[in-house]
Amino acid sequence: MHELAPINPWVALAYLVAGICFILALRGLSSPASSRRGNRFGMAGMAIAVVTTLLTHELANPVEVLGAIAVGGVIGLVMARRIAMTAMPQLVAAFHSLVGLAAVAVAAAAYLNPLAFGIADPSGQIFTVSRIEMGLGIAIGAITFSGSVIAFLKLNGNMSGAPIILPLRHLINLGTLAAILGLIAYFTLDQSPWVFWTVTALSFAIGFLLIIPIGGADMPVVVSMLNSYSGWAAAAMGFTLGNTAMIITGALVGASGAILSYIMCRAMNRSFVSVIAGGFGAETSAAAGGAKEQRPWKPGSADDAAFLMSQADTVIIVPGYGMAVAQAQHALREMGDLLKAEGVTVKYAIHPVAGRMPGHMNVLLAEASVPYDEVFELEDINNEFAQCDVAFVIGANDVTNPAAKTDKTSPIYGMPVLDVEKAKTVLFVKRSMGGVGYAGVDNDVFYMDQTMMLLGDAKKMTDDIVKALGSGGH
Amino acid sequence: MHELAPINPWVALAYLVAGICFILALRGLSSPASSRRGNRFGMAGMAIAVVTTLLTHELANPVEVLGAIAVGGVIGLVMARRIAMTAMPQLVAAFHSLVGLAAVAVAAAAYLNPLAFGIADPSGQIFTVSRIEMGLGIAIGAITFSGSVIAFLKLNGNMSGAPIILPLRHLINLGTLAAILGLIAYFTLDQSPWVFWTVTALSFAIGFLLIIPIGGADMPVVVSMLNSYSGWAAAAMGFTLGNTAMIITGALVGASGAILSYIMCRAMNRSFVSVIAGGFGAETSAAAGGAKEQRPWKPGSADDAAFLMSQADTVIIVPGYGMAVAQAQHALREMGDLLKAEGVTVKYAIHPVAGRMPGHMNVLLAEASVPYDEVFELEDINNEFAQCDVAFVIGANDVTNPAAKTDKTSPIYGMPVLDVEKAKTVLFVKRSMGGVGYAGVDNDVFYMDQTMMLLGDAKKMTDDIVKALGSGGH
Amino acid sequence: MDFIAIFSIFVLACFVGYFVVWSVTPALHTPLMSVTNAISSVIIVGALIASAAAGSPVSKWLGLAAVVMASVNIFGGFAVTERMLAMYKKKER
Amino acid sequence: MDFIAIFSIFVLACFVGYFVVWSVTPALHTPLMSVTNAISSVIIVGALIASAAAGSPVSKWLGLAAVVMASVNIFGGFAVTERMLAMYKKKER
Ligand SMILES: NC(=O)c1ccc[n+]([C@@H]2O[C@H](COP(=O)([O-])OP(=O)(O)OC[C@H]3O[C@@H](n4cnc5c(N)ncnc54)[C@H](OP(=O)(O)O)[C@@H]3O)[C@@H](O)[C@H]2O)c1
Ligand SMILES: NC(=O)c1ccc[n+]([C@@H]2O[C@H](COP(=O)([O-])OP(=O)(O)OC[C@H]3O[C@@H](n4cnc5c(N)ncnc54)[C@H](OP(=O)(O)O)[C@@H]3O)[C@@H](O)[C@H]2O)c1
Repeated sequence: MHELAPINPWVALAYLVAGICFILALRGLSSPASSRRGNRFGMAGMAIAVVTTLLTHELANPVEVLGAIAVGGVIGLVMARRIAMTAMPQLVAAFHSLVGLAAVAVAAAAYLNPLAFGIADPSGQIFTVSRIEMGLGIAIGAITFSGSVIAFLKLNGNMSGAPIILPLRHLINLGTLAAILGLIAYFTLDQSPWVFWTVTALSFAIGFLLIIPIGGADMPVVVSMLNSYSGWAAAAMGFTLGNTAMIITGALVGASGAILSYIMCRAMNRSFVSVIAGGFGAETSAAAGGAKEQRPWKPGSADDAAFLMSQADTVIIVPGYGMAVAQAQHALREMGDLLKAEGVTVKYAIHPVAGRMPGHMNVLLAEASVPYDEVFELEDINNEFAQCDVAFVIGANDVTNPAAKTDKTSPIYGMPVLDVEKAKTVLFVKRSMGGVGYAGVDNDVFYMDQTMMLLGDAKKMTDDIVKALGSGGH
Repeated sequence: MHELAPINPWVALAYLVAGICFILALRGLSSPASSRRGNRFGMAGMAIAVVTTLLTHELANPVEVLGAIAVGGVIGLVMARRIAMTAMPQLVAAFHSLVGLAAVAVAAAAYLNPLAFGIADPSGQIFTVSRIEMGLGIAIGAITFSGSVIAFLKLNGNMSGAPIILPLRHLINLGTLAAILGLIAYFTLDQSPWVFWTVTALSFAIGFLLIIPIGGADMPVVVSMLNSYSGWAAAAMGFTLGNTAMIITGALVGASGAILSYIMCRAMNRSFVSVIAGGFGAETSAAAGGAKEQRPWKPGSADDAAFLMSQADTVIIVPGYGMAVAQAQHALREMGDLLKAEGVTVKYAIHPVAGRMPGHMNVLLAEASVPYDEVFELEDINNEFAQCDVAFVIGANDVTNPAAKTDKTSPIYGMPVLDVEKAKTVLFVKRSMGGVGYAGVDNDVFYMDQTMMLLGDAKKMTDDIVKALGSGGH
Repeated sequence: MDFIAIFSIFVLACFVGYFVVWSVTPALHTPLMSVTNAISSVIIVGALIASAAAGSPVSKWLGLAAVVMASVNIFGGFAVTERMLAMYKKKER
Repeated sequence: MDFIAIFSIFVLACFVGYFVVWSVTPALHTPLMSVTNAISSVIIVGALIASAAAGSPVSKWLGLAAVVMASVNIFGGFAVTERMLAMYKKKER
């Protein structure tokens, strides 16, 4: 085991401080009140890390480096300003692909010029530990890149969300993975270029292969998993450079992605392995469209809904993926304001995996200026449905499906759900009686006596309800 | 800044594993179900640390060393077996004094034989960093020792709990502290024995001086603070030895003590500084005994209490310091069992600082085999008092005092309290109408219409109620 | 720093990551994703080292490309997080 | 390990300590006090080094005394914690 070149302690201290800033950045997210301060800590940490690096390495050409930062910065700021909140899943996937590619570029640069990174002896022989770290770094980076590109294309609709299933894919994938690990092991003995570049190429390939068979709806879990990977890639580079900031960041990001994946899988009651094995979403259309749809159900209009809700004491609004698709959050807020003006108590109930991304509904409601103290999590509001007059379900389906509580054969059995069926009246906004949600299962609540189906686009329906409420025509 | 001698990586790894075991030990305490596994992790970690040290240092005389471990182990085991649960605060204080003294002995040994610790150059000049660490280690250790001895004597009743207030004490203390810090700084320039031993002597003295003016009732905060100190002393030695296990432990113990002190101070609504400044408990007797005691109150007997409770649907039991003093927990459990046998719902409500130690009531109830799922924390049960028939308050006072909610001039204003006054009937077990609790303030609940005072020793009164319930004479 | 020190730091950082992420409120999970994205661009440190170094021009250009990509993430990630967080408001009264 | 590495480990350990202690349920705060007491006796490592070393007899005896004291804590602390924890039981049904 080699000793790395002793590092100037002040520099190491600066990187440690940067790492602590990143910890505080995530810590700040424990409540909305402290979150912005947290984000500032994150920025400060990044500034410390960058400035420390710039000051301690003689820049061959400062203009180029600062120019590169400026170019990237402008692109990033423009993207951040332009992006619609509903497109956040795509944006995150796109950003991850860049982190992955950057990691690949850095690992390749380190391979080509190891002396600049202090990871080789003067003859250019790279240290054994560094070879492993570098190999892992480039492999994880490449997988992150190509996986995120596919995730982006599927989420953005540039590529069909349907899982693309190759024959023998598990065999091919396992073989490729084994080849990558084998070559990284061999790389410790032989640092020839062909080993390094083969690892890189295979890793790009496995990223594509792994993600292509996963259905579009499962992409959020994948994005989170890739987020985790990008963290481990940063940590691997941190080991190479003996850099505390990178190691701490890697561990934070790695943990964050892993925990979010876990939360999503648990709330969907699916195992992580089954998500990654792929194929989900292929059978769904078959599962839907059954005998059940023949059962009677009660249609309703925007006027009916406006009347019912304005007469209610308490209305609980349950938003879901459909609200995001239709961008109905602003109209919804308006509806809530009008109801509150008539003395109705309005609350929002958020299921942990409503939408397609953790916290998806919260950020959209926040965008529409719904105060966060009117927005409740499942555990905090679930026993209030029994007392409420109207549950207004908009674009949500799976997260309200009582089959999860009763039907052991249901694919969502065991996932916690919002008990909307206990409300005196349930209003359900969706476009059709078919075309059910993510899990592709029908929902008994549609056919209950106290349920009124408001068929139509979520945005349009809400606008109509707002009009009906505003005209006071009830 | 010197480089420490490079450590065998496997040894360093073993110490890291020991440190991780300690983290898992505390993590296990997040629920009673996992707590015993946690404690096993703690034991494993300690075994790893000890065995690693024994294997990597040639023992001059193994018999002596193993004998010393055996002697200490037997004493420890006997103490652990014999001690009454109500004497835990004293035991913890006694144990802390030993940790402090051990730290002093180790620091002194390191000073006398620095080469054995690898902290000096061959000429015997101790490294500068090590001098600071060693100075801090011996100072913190000595303060921990002498402070804990006083805390033990006060808690164990070998010394009056009354604060002993010296004139000019703040001046003397600050002067001594400044002298200690100044001498540690000077120690980096001159490693003569007089500097080292003067630091030691002054630190022993300041430990006594700091704790003597603090009243017996405030001792728990002090014990917790000294716990924190013993952690920092271990961490300082960890720096000296470059030992991860000691550093991790130091940080864990340091954080634990600090957080527990914080929790206690917050729940008492007092600042940490005011506790440490001392003098609390001197004025209390004056504050008590006022005009209020003249107000009418309703006395009751064990039979009355038995009758009332056996007729109730729900009884909430609120234990406090008096239950611990009287060792009434077993009788209380029996009473609860008899009531449950008659179909009464029995729950226990625990205030975070009921008793004289964090978690004091929980451990006593657990000792009496009360299942932990019948024991509720303040936030979880406080809104149930309004629906309950009888609140049975036994040896508690401050934690039920509604003045904390309403009376801005009360010394306990702002501390969260249990809303016993909302119960249909309140039964209050204590020995006298005077002799109020820790904070020395009277309690309006004594004089309310629905309150019945059961004056007498908690154990005796509960036994009588048990008899009355058992005889069915109601 | 020797390997075992770095490894110890890594292990402890994993514990910190585990605890700190569980302490994030579910309502802020979307900003969590974007801010972790931003901070994972600390890989820019490696990119800067590569772009600063003389010697291998390929390595330098790879470094510069990585600097651009990481900067997109840093500025984009923090800015979009800031934009999101600014939207979370308490009831005004 | 150099000083800065140790310092980094210490800082991260403080974060871990902060989080892990807050995650302890209040019902177990008394066992928390006794178990932290037990683990703080890891100072026995220093005591063993002192008692093992040849050279200074005073130092050796100080070390042996410290070994005795730390052992009291270790065995006593873990045993009393175990005794307490064994008392925490769920309702039997
Ligand atoms: N949040 C996450 O992190 C995450 C991650 C991965 C997976 N998931 C999964 O996603 C699901 C989320 O549940 P969910 O209840 O929010 O959604 P869902 O079950 O997918 O249901 C969405 C509903 O919205 C309706 N809809 C779609 N577009 C609409 C429009 N423009 N106007 C009106 N309605 C529209 C759909 O019916 P029509 O087609 O008839 O309109 C559908 O019933 C869960 O199964 C969860 O496990 C979530
Ligand atoms: N738990 C902690 O960590 C901690 C730490 C530091 C300080 N404290 C403080 O301690 C107080 C704890 O509140 P608390 O309500 O538990 O106790 P308390 O307010 O001190 O009251 C104890 C009551 O028990 C009665 N009592 C004493 N011996 C008795 C016996 N043998 N039989 C029956 N009754 C007896 C006393 O009245 P008689 O004399 O009339 O019998 C007194 O009213 C709080 O003020 C808290 O801030 C707690």
